[in-house]
Amino acid sequence: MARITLASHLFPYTGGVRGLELDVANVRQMFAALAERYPDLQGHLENEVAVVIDGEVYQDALLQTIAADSEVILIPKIAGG
Amino acid sequence: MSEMRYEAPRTLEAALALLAAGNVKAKILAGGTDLLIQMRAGRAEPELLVDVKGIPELTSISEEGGAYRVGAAVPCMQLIEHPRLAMTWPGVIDGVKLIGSIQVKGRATMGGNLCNASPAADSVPGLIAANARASIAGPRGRREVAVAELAVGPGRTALAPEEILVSFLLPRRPPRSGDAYLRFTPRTEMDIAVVGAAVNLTLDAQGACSEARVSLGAVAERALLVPEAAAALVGSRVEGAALERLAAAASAACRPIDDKRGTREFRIKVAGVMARRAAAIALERARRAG
Amino acid sequence: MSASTKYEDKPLRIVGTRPLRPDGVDKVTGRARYAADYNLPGQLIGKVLRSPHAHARIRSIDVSAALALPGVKAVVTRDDFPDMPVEYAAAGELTINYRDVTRNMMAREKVLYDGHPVAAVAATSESAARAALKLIKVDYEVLPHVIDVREAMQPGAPLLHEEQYTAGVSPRPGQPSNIAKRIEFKLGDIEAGFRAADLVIEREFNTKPVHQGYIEPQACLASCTEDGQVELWTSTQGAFTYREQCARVLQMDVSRIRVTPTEIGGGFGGKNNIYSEPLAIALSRKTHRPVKMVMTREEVFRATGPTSGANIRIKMGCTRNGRITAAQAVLNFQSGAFPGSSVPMAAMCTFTRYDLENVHVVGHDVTVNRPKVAAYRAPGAPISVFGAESVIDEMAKKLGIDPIDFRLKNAATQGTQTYYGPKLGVIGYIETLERAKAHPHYSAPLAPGRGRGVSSGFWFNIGNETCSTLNIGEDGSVTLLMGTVDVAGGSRAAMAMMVAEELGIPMDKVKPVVADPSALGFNFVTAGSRGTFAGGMAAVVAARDAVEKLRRRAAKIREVPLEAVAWKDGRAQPAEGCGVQFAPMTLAEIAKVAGKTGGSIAGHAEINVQGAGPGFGVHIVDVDVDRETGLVKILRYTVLQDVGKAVHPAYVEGQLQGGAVQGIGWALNEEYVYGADGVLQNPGFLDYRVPVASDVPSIDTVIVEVPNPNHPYGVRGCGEVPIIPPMSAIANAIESATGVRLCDQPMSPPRVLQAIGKAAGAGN
Amino acid sequence: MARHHVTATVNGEAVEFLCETQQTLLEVLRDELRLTGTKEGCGTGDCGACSVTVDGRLLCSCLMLGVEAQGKAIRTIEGMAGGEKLHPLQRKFLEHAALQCGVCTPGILIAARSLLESNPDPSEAEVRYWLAGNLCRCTGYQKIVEAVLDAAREMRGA
Repeated sequence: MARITLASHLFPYTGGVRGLELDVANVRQMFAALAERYPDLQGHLENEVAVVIDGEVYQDALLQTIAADSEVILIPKIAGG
Repeated sequence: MSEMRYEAPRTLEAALALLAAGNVKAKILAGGTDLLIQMRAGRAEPELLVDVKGIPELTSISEEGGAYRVGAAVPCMQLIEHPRLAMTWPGVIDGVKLIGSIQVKGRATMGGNLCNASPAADSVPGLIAANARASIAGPRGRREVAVAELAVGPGRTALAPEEILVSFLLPRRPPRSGDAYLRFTPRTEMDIAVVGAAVNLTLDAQGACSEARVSLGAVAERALLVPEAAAALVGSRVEGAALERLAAAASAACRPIDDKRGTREFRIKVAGVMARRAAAIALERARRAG
Repeated sequence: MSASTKYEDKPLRIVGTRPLRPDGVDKVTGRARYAADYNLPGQLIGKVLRSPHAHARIRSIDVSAALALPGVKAVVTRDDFPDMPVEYAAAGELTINYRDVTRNMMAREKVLYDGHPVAAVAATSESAARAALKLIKVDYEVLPHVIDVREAMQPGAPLLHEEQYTAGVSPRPGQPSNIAKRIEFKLGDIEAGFRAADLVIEREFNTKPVHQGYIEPQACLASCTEDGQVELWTSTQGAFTYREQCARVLQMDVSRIRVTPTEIGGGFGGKNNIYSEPLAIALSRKTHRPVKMVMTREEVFRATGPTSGANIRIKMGCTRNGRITAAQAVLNFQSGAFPGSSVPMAAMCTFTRYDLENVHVVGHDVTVNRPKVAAYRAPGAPISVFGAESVIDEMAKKLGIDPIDFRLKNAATQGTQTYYGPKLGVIGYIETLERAKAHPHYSAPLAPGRGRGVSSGFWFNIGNETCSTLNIGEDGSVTLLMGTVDVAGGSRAAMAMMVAEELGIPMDKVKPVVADPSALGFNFVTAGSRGTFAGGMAAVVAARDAVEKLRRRAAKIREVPLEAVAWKDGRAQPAEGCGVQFAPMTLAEIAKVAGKTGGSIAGHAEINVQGAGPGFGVHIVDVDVDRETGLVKILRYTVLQDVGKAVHPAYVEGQLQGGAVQGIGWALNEEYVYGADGVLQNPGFLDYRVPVASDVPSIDTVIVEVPNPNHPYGVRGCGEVPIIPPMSAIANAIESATGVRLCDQPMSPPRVLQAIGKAAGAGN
Repeated sequence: MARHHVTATVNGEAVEFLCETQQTLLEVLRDELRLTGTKEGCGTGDCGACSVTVDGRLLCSCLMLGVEAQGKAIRTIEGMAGGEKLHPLQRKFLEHAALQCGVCTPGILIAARSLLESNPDPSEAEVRYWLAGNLCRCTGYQKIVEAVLDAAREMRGA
């Protein structure tokens, strides 16, 4: 099970839940599992978050592998000027 | 859309005739650096432009027994480059140098600066402090007016619509005279004066101030002549307490507004500072002119 | 050929040198064509009617008189564009919402700011178009407006969006609010952190919106045929995102819009989003004539950009030894007329430079009656860092600790846990601080009355979707098609250099071309300092793909196994120790016979670049403060920054210098000034005071190179960090000179004079 | 609409054009003569991107009417390079990386040439003040100033 941590800006959509363990193989599966568990999160995943997997930041990488022992953190998506 | 006419008369008479011709909304075009912006923004919609740059009297500089007759449409860069004008009237040229960029000064004129009647016009306090007189031509002939009396309020002058500002007379200077103009702007260049101060003074043989004129810009609806500030200098050595009295009198004369360029409080305070600093420069110049 | 794009430390021929930029001669001779330089036969001129009100309901729009004017060919209003539902998409800064995009380009129910488009006309001349605007009758019901962010947050403030409920709070609020969103980041226990502190400092800061100030106003030319094919020439940082946005708001297929990104006259984040483009297309669709729309400078100020103004509160605690125990921030950011400010990024950047245990940052995204904000170079970070680095300076001074030492005591390094999520990878903050401390500027004597300040900044840098194609010409010269617009930093040069390095050929054999979106797969906007990092990554991947194909072709031609062919020094040659001999083939030799040996050769990259390396910068500034006028003069300025690797050091220096001077302008004089009527007072370069050449000294630069392990040449990106530290560095320098701390930007003469006066008064 | 018939020279070549009274010289250069190297950044004389010389005088072409150009000698960026050779200022701008987006560059080059024609050996401060009418938002001015000083050195033969 990968350990998923939500950045605090997402807590309101999970009823305050900050982290959980999920059995998912990639980012897309993780988004689906999260959205199923917390419907309010739905609109805030694909376009609003970047995903940190084992320390590396990924943006728009739905098929990026998540290993069984991965540490995953959801953070706001980053852009710039 | 009404059509805009353009005329470039070669004589003053022809220009006056165009202005006298009737009911058209006419504008005099000299450097155009204010007028073209106003036209573009729709704030000026003239039906006739009278370009006066082809009229010799408006575009020449001549010396008349120590005095200078300066055409109202001489571009600033030409005034700056004049070999003697800046030596005699450095304070007037200080102001001219601060009108916009080199590019703008390539076109802009003192006549336009005065007739546009911005309270912040940079060349006007220097002219007022110099006691310059403006020569005006109209349908009923010529008249001469002190520059201080020409600008009436923001965008308004004492010129009649059919009159043309022809030239400025910068009087002959007594020995030991110096003048200076300083302005405050947040940037070094390319700004409109938040406050401007011109000081023109003459020293007696002992180095005391025998005559002075002080003018402030951007602190009222028009550039002000401030006799109280000048009085603070006369009889003094333009030092210490006299400079403080000058600063206080300058600040006291201000009646500015709060706007995007500066607050009322700031303008009042800094007007005194600018007057004091301009006086110090004028003093230095007067001593050198010894 | 390694498939890895990880950093390799290897000898370099071209990367790191200073060749001339490929776009240079065009730019010094006037040939370079910017958007307003394009013209088509029969083109019409388009002009926009803009709201004179800050906030009003549109009761009706009557365009009949305008349409009747000779020369006027078409008018468009809200009725010509479909309404769009809430739908999010990525754009330069944050996600955009198409419901808002379609309302920002043309007001629907209400106008929400002075300058908001209400109608657009196309006419045969500029004067006819202007005259037509005056004939459009708009019936407005003027509504109360709100400009200030704190006022907008109050209950009972005029509401911009009646259906906007603050997101990010639970339970969902019962009342609508101008606060569009609340975000929060937490690490550790903030209260415990303050309890552990020997010194706690709390201060409030206010900043005004500032504009990107690119010298080229937005301009575009659109041509739509009778069968709905569109060509669009426009000044943009992202031809693909412009195409996508235009297609969405006009309900067209992206493939039917061909966008040519013209030479761009500056963007800095301000050209990430569409403004007039869909209006020009709609007008051309009505008239089937090309329509050219060029904004005036006044329109640029009233209706594009700027970045947020903000009200922020920073509270920090540290031990007497200078170790930070707690860092707290509340950031209230104006987003303009529609939600979506840079507050999330500002929140993440506020304290990320430091290794902290206890952090709490709350941000609010607040709608006000101003133009919708756009990204501006490290969006948001300069604002929150102004506060944080000012408080850090104050802590260091109170404790008598050197400000660089104070930062070193707390500096983030590899493995530091950030409060927004990831642990930091290989970074060069400590190296940069140490270089700053050792710099002669830092120890130079300072004349009495003058002040010195330091500050530092962090920016993430980004990768994202990037595609590139490398075509090998029949003579062996190479064309690189890049989809990341060269926003002027010199990325065409940098990419040509990396490609030449990869292929082993001279740089002048590589011609970089910014391609239109029909030539390549999707490219995200050039933003987030991604041009040379991500675009460069795609160029390298495409070059390596081409090399692989060149090897295969050489093996085929020479009839040797693929493994026997190595690519070295621009040639296919026998691999070391492979035991096979053959005559080497240069790239040109392969190219010459390519057509007859299987077809021409091209390399491709269609990737989503990950692995951006954060950048850190440290600035040192000396100032003189005129105590009688409040005028601050910048005497000396030094920028030090870890850029990973400077592909072209001169262009990196240009980024560091340009960013610093924009930051100086922001610090000292730039601001949007609104009247009580909600109308912008200074929409021009005369009264919106960007620095001129005589306002600034030489900007000294020190390039620090701690390679990004995730880029083949170690590139991090460098464009954004340099605008972050100036505001706080200058505030710290003013404090050092006068003992007075400025917490309001701009630190313009009236403010500085007032602060000095107040301090003197308090001292009496 | 009655239009003015104007004859002038641009970069030494005789030109004639028709213009309305309110058309600026900048509009004439760009829209009538298709010389788009001269740029509009503000239209109010505040940015210098439209700098040209008229009878040797540096000015903003947005602040002069086309009709005023009658009989005048206008020089624009298109005439700066002589035949195959770049002007030393153009070359130094390339060598010093003194340009980024390049939209201010034509105006700055014209202004810098005008400076060196009147003052072949300017100080750094003189360069900065002379160029104060030309805004550049990309470079922070430093490399521009360096390039102008270096070009001046070369042109003096120093």
